[in-house]
Amino acid sequence: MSEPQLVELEAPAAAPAEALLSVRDLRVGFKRGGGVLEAVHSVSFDLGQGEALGVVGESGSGKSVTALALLRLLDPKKSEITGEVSLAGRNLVHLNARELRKTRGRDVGFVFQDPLGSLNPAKRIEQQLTEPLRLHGLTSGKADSREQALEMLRLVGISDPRRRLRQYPHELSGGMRQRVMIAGAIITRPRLVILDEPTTALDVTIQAQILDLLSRLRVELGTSMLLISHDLGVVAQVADRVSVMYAGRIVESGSTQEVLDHPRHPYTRGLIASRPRLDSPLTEPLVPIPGQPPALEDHAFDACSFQPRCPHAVATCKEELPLLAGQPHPAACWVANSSSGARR
Amino acid sequence: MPAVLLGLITIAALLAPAIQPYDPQDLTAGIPLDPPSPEHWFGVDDFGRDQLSRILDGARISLSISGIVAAVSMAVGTPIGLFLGYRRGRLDFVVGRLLDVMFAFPGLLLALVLATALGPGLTTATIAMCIIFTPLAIRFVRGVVASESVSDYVVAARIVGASSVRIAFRHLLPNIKSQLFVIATLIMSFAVLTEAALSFLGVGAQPPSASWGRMITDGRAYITTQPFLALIPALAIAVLVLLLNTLGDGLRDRLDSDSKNINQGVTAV
Amino acid sequence: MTASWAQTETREPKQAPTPLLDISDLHVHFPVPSGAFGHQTLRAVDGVSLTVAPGETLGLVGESGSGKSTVARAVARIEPVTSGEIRVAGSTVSGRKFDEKELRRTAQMIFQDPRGSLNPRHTIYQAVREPLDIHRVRAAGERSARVDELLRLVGLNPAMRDRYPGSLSGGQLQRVAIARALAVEPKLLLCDEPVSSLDVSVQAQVVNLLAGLQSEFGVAYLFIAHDLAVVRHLSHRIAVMYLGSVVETAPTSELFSHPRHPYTRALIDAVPDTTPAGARDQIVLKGDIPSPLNVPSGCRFRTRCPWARERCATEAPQLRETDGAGLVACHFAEEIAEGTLAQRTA
Amino acid sequence: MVRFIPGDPITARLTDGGLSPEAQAALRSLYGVDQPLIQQYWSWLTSILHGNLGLSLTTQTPVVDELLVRIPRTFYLALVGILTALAISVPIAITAARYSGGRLDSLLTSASGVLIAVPNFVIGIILIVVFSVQVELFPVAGYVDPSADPAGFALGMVLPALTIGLPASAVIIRVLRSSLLDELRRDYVRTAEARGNSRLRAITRHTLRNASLPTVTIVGLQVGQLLGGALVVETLFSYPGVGLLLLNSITQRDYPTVQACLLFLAFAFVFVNLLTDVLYAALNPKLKVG
Amino acid sequence: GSTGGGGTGKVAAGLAPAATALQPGKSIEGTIFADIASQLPRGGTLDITLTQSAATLNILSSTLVAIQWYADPAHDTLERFDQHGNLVPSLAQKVELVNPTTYRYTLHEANFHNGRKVVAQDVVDTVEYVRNPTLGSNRAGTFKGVTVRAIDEGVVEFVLPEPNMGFRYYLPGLPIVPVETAGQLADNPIGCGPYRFKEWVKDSHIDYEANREYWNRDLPRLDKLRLTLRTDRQAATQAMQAGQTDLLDTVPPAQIQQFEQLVNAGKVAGATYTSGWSYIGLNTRKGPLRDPRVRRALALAVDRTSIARVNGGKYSTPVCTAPYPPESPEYPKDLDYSRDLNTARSLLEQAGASSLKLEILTTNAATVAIATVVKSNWKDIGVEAQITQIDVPTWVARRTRGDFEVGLSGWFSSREPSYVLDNLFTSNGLSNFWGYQSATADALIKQGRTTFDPNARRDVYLKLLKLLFIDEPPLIPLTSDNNFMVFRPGVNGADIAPTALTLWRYAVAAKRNA
Ligand SMILES: Nc1ncnc2c1ncn2[C@@H]1O[C@H](COP(=O)(O)OP(=O)(O)OP(=O)(O)O)[C@@H](O)[C@H]1O
Ligand SMILES: Nc1ncnc2c1ncn2[C@@H]1O[C@H](COP(=O)(O)OP(=O)(O)OP(=O)(O)O)[C@@H](O)[C@H]1O
Ligand SMILES: [Mg+2]
Ligand SMILES: [Mg+2]
Repeated sequence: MSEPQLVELEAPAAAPAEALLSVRDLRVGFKRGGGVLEAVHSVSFDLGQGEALGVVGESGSGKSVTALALLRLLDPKKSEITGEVSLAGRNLVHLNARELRKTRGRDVGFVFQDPLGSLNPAKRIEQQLTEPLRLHGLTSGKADSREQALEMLRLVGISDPRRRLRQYPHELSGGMRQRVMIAGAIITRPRLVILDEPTTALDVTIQAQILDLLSRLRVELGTSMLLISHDLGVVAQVADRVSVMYAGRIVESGSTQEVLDHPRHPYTRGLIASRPRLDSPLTEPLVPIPGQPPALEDHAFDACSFQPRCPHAVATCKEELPLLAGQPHPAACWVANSSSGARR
Repeated sequence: MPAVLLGLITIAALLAPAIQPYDPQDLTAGIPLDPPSPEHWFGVDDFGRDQLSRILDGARISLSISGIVAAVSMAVGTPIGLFLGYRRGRLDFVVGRLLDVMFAFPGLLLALVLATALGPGLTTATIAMCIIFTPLAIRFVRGVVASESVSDYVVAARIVGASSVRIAFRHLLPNIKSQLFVIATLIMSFAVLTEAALSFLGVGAQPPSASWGRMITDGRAYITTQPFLALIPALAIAVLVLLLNTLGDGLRDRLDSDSKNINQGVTAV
Repeated sequence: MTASWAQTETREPKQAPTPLLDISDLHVHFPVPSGAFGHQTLRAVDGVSLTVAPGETLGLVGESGSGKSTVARAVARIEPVTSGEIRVAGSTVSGRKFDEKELRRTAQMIFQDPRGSLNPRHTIYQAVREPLDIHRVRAAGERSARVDELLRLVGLNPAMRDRYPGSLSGGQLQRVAIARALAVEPKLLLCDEPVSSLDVSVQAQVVNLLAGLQSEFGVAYLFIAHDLAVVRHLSHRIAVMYLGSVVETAPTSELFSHPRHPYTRALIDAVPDTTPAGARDQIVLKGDIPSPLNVPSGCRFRTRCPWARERCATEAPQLRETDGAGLVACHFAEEIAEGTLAQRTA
Repeated sequence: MVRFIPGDPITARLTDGGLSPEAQAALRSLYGVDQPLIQQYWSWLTSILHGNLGLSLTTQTPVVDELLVRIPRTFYLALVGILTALAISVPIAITAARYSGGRLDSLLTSASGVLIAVPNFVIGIILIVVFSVQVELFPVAGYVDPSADPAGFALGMVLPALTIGLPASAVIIRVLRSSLLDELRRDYVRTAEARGNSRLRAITRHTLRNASLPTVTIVGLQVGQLLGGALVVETLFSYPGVGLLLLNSITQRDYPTVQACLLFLAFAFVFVNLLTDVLYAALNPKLKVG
Repeated sequence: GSTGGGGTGKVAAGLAPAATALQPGKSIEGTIFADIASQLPRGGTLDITLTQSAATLNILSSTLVAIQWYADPAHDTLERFDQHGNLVPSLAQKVELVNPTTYRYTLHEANFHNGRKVVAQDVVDTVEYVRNPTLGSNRAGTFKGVTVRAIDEGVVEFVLPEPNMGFRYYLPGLPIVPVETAGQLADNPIGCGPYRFKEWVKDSHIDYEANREYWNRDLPRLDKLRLTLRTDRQAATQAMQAGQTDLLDTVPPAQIQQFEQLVNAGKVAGATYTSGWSYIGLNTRKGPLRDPRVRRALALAVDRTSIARVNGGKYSTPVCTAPYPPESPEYPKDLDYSRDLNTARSLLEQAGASSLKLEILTTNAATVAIATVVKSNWKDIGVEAQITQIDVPTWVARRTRGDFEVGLSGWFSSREPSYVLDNLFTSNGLSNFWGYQSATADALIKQGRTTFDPNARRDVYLKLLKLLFIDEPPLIPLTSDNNFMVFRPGVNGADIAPTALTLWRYAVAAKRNA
C-alpha cells in the first residue's frame, strides 16, 4: 500500500470561482461535561450558483449540525464553531449577531425535517409566511405581504391558498405544511435554500410530490440547494452532486450519478448494498454492514472511523486518518486511494 | 448536595436530645429576649428558653410530621394512583374529577374545620394534612403512572402475558420509583409549610411545643425589637423546604421524559 | 445464532388448509372527542380481512395512519375490536372473553422502537427470562440456560445478559426484543415496523435475522413497514392498506410486477430510487390523504386517484379477484392495467 | 362537616354562661338548631334553590347580604394579587429563559425557589415590618372603602397584593420559565431564528403564547391554594373579605354563614376553572375553528 | 375575659380612696365627669383600634366584651364608673336607697337618637327586653326576682327580693334603649348615648358621630369616632407604632417593652389600669381535683412572679390577693400566697395523687404564656400538664358542660366584693363552672352580700377568701392584671379614662389637634 499523493490531498482545495457557498475546515464541537466533543470534523465543500448538493449520512453523522452551523443556528453557549463559511464572499462565521440575522431568512432559506414542529402552532399561516418579509423590510405593507404569500403558496402548489392563509398549522396535512415551510423559505428569493431532511417525516407518496416540487423550483427559481437526507434515493432525485458523511466527516463526494454507480468508499458501497431495492432479485439476501455507527464519543481522530466495520480494513486504517482524496472523485479511504485498492 | 444537607438535618434532629445545649422547655436557660450570643447562638425567647435547643427540637417535629404525612399519603396514594393510572376508564374519570375538586378546595380550610372539630394540636394537624395530601398524592401518582403506562414496554409486557399486578409492581413501580420519591419530597415540603400556616392560624402545634410554625407565630410579637425570634425559625423552614424542593427538582431533572408532569407549579396552602 | 441464511428458493405463498391468523371484516373505531361533549368516530380499521398461513410472511404496507399498526394491535388485543372476527391458530380472540395465555403463547409482537419496548430497569436477562417465567416454559432450572440460548439465537453474546437496555445500541435492543418474543416459541410474530427506527446500515442485519429465524423455526410474520423495498424483501404476500381498508393483496412478485390498484402503483412509483428523477415514468399523486374521521364515500382512494370516475364516488369497490393471483378493490383494475382508461387531467 | 364542630351556636354566643337552660332551649328552637342534622341540611338545600342562604345566627340578617358585600372585596384582592404576580413573574421568567443556564438565570430561579420555600404569612409579616412600620409607606392593616377613598384603598391593597402575589409569582416564574425553555427547544423556534428573528423576539413573539398554556393550567390549579392564601392574608391584614367572614363564622359557629362561604368558594373555584378553560381555549389555536 | 368595671390610674397611679357604699335611706347625686369634661378640647376624629371581632351590635344580647366595646358610644346607663372607679349617676341624676331592698332612680331630661324623650317606662321596658328568653341574654339572670316599675315619668324603682350590695354594679351594664327600635339593635343601634351610630363595615370599622343632643352638653368632645378592627394583634400594635391609629388599649405583654421604648422616646403616650385578675380554674368534679388537698397543692406550686413576668411584665402584680382592688375597704392585708413546693408535694402524697396528669385549656396568647409557666411549675411537683389551645366558643361550651380539667381564664375586678364572688362561687351560681359546692362558702357569700356594715363585711370576706383562694381553691388566683394602653400624645382624656369596659371612655375622649 502506497502513501497517498500530496496532490491528491488537496483535492477539494480551491473553490470554483463561481461558488456561492464555500465551506472550509468547518468544525463543530459541543460542550459536554467539562470538555468539548467535536461532532463535525473539518468539513469542506463548495456549492455553486444554481447547483443542488446532497448530503447523505446515517443518523448522527453530523448532517444537521453542519447545516445549522452554516448560519450559526446552534446555541452559542453549548457549541463551538470554527472554520470558514463564505456565502458569496462573506465569511458568516465572523458576522456579528445583527448582520447574521440579516443573512438568515434573506440570503439563505431553511426548511427543517419536521413540518409540524417547525411551524409555530399558535400563529396563522399568513403570519408565518410573511414574517421574513417583515423582518427584512421586503414588503410595503400588509396587502403586499399577503399578495407575495399567495403567490408563493400557488408556486408550491397549494390549492385554495386564500383560505390556507387564515388557517393554523394543525389544520393542514403534513405535505401541505412542508410546502408552506418551503414557501416560507423561498419567499424572500434567497440565493440558497438549505433543506434538512425535508421529506423524512412524510409518507412516500407525499415525499414523491415534494421531491417533484423541489426539482421544479430549482429550475424555475434557479436557487441553489443544500439537500440533506439519510436516503440516497431521495438525494438522487434532486441533487447534482452528493457528499456522503460518516461520523462527522465527509467520506466521499462527487456527482450523484458517479457516486451511486461507482461508489469508492466501502461505507458508501455498504450503504447501497444493505438497502433493499425494488429491482433486486427477490431471494438475494441483503448485505448488512456489521456493527454500529460510532457514538459521538467514539469518533476517531487518528484512524478511519469506519475501520471497525470495514471488511477491507488494513493496518493503516487503524493508525492514520484518511483524507478525502483520489480520482475520479474524492473518497476518504486508505484502501480505495492506495494503488492496490483503487478501483479501476 | 441537598441530600447530604438534609441528612445532616435529620441526624441533628435525631440527636437533638443529646446535642441541644439546653432543655428546650427550660424557662431558666437564659435571660428572656437575649439576642444571639456565644452561649445562646440563636438567642433566648420571651420565656427564657434557649432558641437553638428549640429549633433543634422543632426540626424533629417538622421532619417527623412531614415524614408521616408524606408516608401516609404516599402509602394510600400509590396503590390507588397505580390502579387508576394503569386501568384508566370511567372509574378513573370519576375519581379524577373528584380528586380535582378535593385538591382544588383550599386545604388550609379543611384543616381549619377539622382542627376546630377535633380540637387543635399536632395530631389533628397531621391527620388533616394526611387527608389533604392523599388526593394530591393519588393525583400525582396517577399522572405519572398514566404517562408511564403508555410506554411501549408496558404494552410489551402485556403482550408477553404479564398480569396487571405483575405489570404494576414489576414494571411500573420500579420505573416510577424516583418519581414517587419526587412526589414524596414535594408533599413533605408542602406539609412543612402547611403546618406553619396552621400554627399561624392557631390550630397547629400547641404551646409549649417548639414547632417552627409555632415559634414564628410566637416570635411575631417581638418582630420589631427581637426579630431573630421569628426570623430564625422562618429561616429554618425556608432552608428545609428549599432543600426538599432542590432534592426533588434535582431528581426530576435527572429523570428524563415526562416526569415533568409531577407538577412543579403547585404549592402548598 | 450466526444468522445463517437459509436459502429459500422461492417466496411464493405456502398454501395451508387452516390459516394461522384469520382476520375477517375487522373494524376498529376510536371515539375522538370533539366539541364540548360530543365525539366523532375515527375509523382506523374499517372492514379488513386478511389471512396469514403458518410459516408465511404477510407484508402490510400503506401510508401513515392507514391502520396497519391498529390491525396488529387488534390481533394482540391491545386495541379493542369494534366488530369482526380474529382467529389465531383456530381460536377466536376477538370476543370479550378469550384465552389470553393461549394467545400470548401463539402470537408475539415486536415494536418499532426497541428502546421504548424494553423496561429500562430490567436487565437483558430479566427481559428475556420474564416470558419464560410467566408461561412456565421449561423447568425453572433450565430457564437461565435457555435465556443464553435465545440470546445466541438472535446473534447476541450471552455475556451481555446483565446489561441494561440503556447501554445497548438500537440494533442490539431490537435483537433482545426479538429474543424476548421468541421465548414463548410463538407461531406468529407481529412485527410493527421493526426496522424503521434503526440506522440504515443496521436495518439489513435485523431483516436478515428475521428471515433466518423464519426459515429455521417456521414462524409466521405479519410484517408491517412503510418501506416497500423492505417489505418486498421479506414477504411472501403483501397487503396494501389505504385509509383503514385493504385495497390489494397479492403475492410479492405479482404485486410488484403487476400492481392492479392505482394506489399500489403510485406507492411503488413513489419509492425514491437511485435512478435520477425524470428517468422513470411515475404516477405522482395529487392531494393529501383524507382524514380517517371523514372517509370519502364510495372508493376511499377516489379523491387522489388519477382514474377516478363517477361510479367510484357512489359505489365502494369490494376486494375481488382479477386475472392474476391476488385480490384488488378497484372497479376499473382491468381497464387501468390494459391502459384503456384515461387519466383525469387535473 | 360544618355541623360537627363542637360547641353550638347558642352557647358560643355567650362568653360567661349565665343563660338558663330554658332560655337556651327557647333559642335553639328559634333558630332551628334543635332539629336533626339531616332535617337542617335538607331545609338548607331547599332554601338555596330559592336563592335563600338563610339568616346569620349572629346578626339575624340574611347571609346573602353580607356575602354580597364581601365577594367584591375578596375578588379585588385575588385579582390584584394575580395581576401583581403576573406583572412580576412574566418579565422575570422571560429574562431567566433568555439567559438560561447563565448566572442571572440561576439567580432568578433560586430567588423564586426561596420565595416558594417561605410560608406566605412570613412574607406578609416581613412586608409589614419593612414597609409599614419602618418606612411607614403603607397602612398596616385595615380596609378602606374604595368608593369613599380610592387612593387610600389602592394604598391599602399594595401589601396584601404583594403577599399574595409574591409567592404566586415565584410559582409562575418557575412554570413559565420551564415551559418557555421547553418551547425554545421546539423546532419552530429554530425556524423563527432561521428567518432572522432575534432570540428575544423569538421568545416574545413566538414562544410566550405557547408557553402560557401550561402556565394557565397551573395557575388554574392554584386557585384553590390562592383562596386558601386569601384566608391567611385577610387575617394578617384585617381585610374584611370572605375569608375573614368564614374564619369568624367558624369561631362563632354561625353555620348558615359558614355554609354560604364554603358554597361561594366552591363556586368561585368552578368559575375560575371555567375561566381558565376559556383562556386556555383562547390561547390554544387547536381549540379554535380557523 | 369577662365584663365589669375596674379602677383606673395613670402609669404608677393608684386609685383614689373609695367613697363609702350607699347606705339605706341615703342617696347620691352628681354629674359624671363634671370635673373634667368642660376642660377638654373639642372637635376632631379619633381612631381607636379594637382587636376582637363581634358579630352583632346588640349590646343587650350578651356581655361579650367585643360587643360592649363596639356598641358602647351609642348608649347611656343609669350609673357609670368614674375615672376613680366609683359609681356615679349618669343618665340618672340621683340614686336613692329607699330601704335595703329598694333603689329609686331619677332620670335626666334626655332624648333617644330617634328624638323621643327618655322616660322611666323605658327603663322598665329595657329590663323586660333583656329578660325575654328569646333574646338569650346572659344579663337576664341579674334581674332575677327584681321588680321594676315606673313611679312617674322621670322616676324608676327597682325592688330586690333581698338586700344586695352588688346590685348597683349591674347597672352600668344596662344601657337604656327605646324598645320600639330594639329590632335594629344588632346592626343599627339607637340609644341615648353621647354618639350616634353611623356605619358599620363588618370586620373593618364602625363609625360614630357626635350626638349634640346629649343630655350633658359638655359632652361629647369629639366630632367623630372611628372604631377600627385590627383582629391581628400584631397588626394592631404595628398600626400604633406606624402612627396609623390614635389609641390602642390592652397591649399584649409581649409588646409592652417595645412600647415603653416608644413612650420614653415621646412617640406615644402610655397608661396603665387595673382591669382584672387571672386564675387557673379547676374542675372540682373531676378525678383527683375533687380532693381539696390536690387543688391546694397545685396552688402552692405556682410561681406567680414568673407568671407576672410573662403576663404584663412590671404592669402585673404577682399576687392577686383578692378579686377587688386594695383600695376596697374589704381588701385582706395578710393572706399568705407564697410558693411552697414541699407542702405541695406532701399534700399530693397525702391525697395519693402522685403521678397526676392534667390538661390545661387556653384560649389566647396571654393565657398560653401563663400556661407555659404553670406547666413548668407543676412539673416541679411531678404533675404533668398538657396545654391545649381552643377557641373561645369551644371553651365556653366545654366549661358550661363541665368538660375540662384545668382552664385558664380571667375575671374583672370590682370595688364591690359580692358583685364578683356571687356568681363564681355560690353552689348554684351562674358562673360556678368549677362545680364547687360548699355550704360554708354559700353562707358567707350571702352574708357579705346583705351586710351593710363595713367592718362586719371585712371579716366575712377575709374568711371567705381564705377558704376560696387558699384552703380548698376551686380556682387558683394568679396575678392582678394591669393593662398597658398606648395612645398618640395628642389624645386627651385617654390617659384619665382608660379602662377596659366602662362606657364613658369614649364620652370624654378628645383630640388636642383637631
Ligand atoms: N445540541 C447538541 N448538543 C450536543 N450534541 C449534539 C447536539 N446536536 C447534535 N449533537 C450530536 O452531534 C452529532 C451529529 O448530530 P446531527 O444532528 O448532525 O446528526 P444528523 O446526521 O443530522 O442525524 P439525523 O439523521 O438523526 O438527523 C450526534 O451525535 C448528536 O448527538
Ligand atoms: N388509541 C387510539 N385512539 C384514537 N385514534 C387512534 C388510536 N390509535 C390509532 N389511532 C388512529 O387510527 C389511525 C390508524 O392508526 P395506525 O397507527 O394504525 O396507522 P399506521 O398505519 O400504523 O400508521 P403509521 O405508519 O404512522 O404507524 C390513525 O389515524 C391514528 O391516528
Ligand atoms: Mg438531522
Ligand atoms: Mg404504525
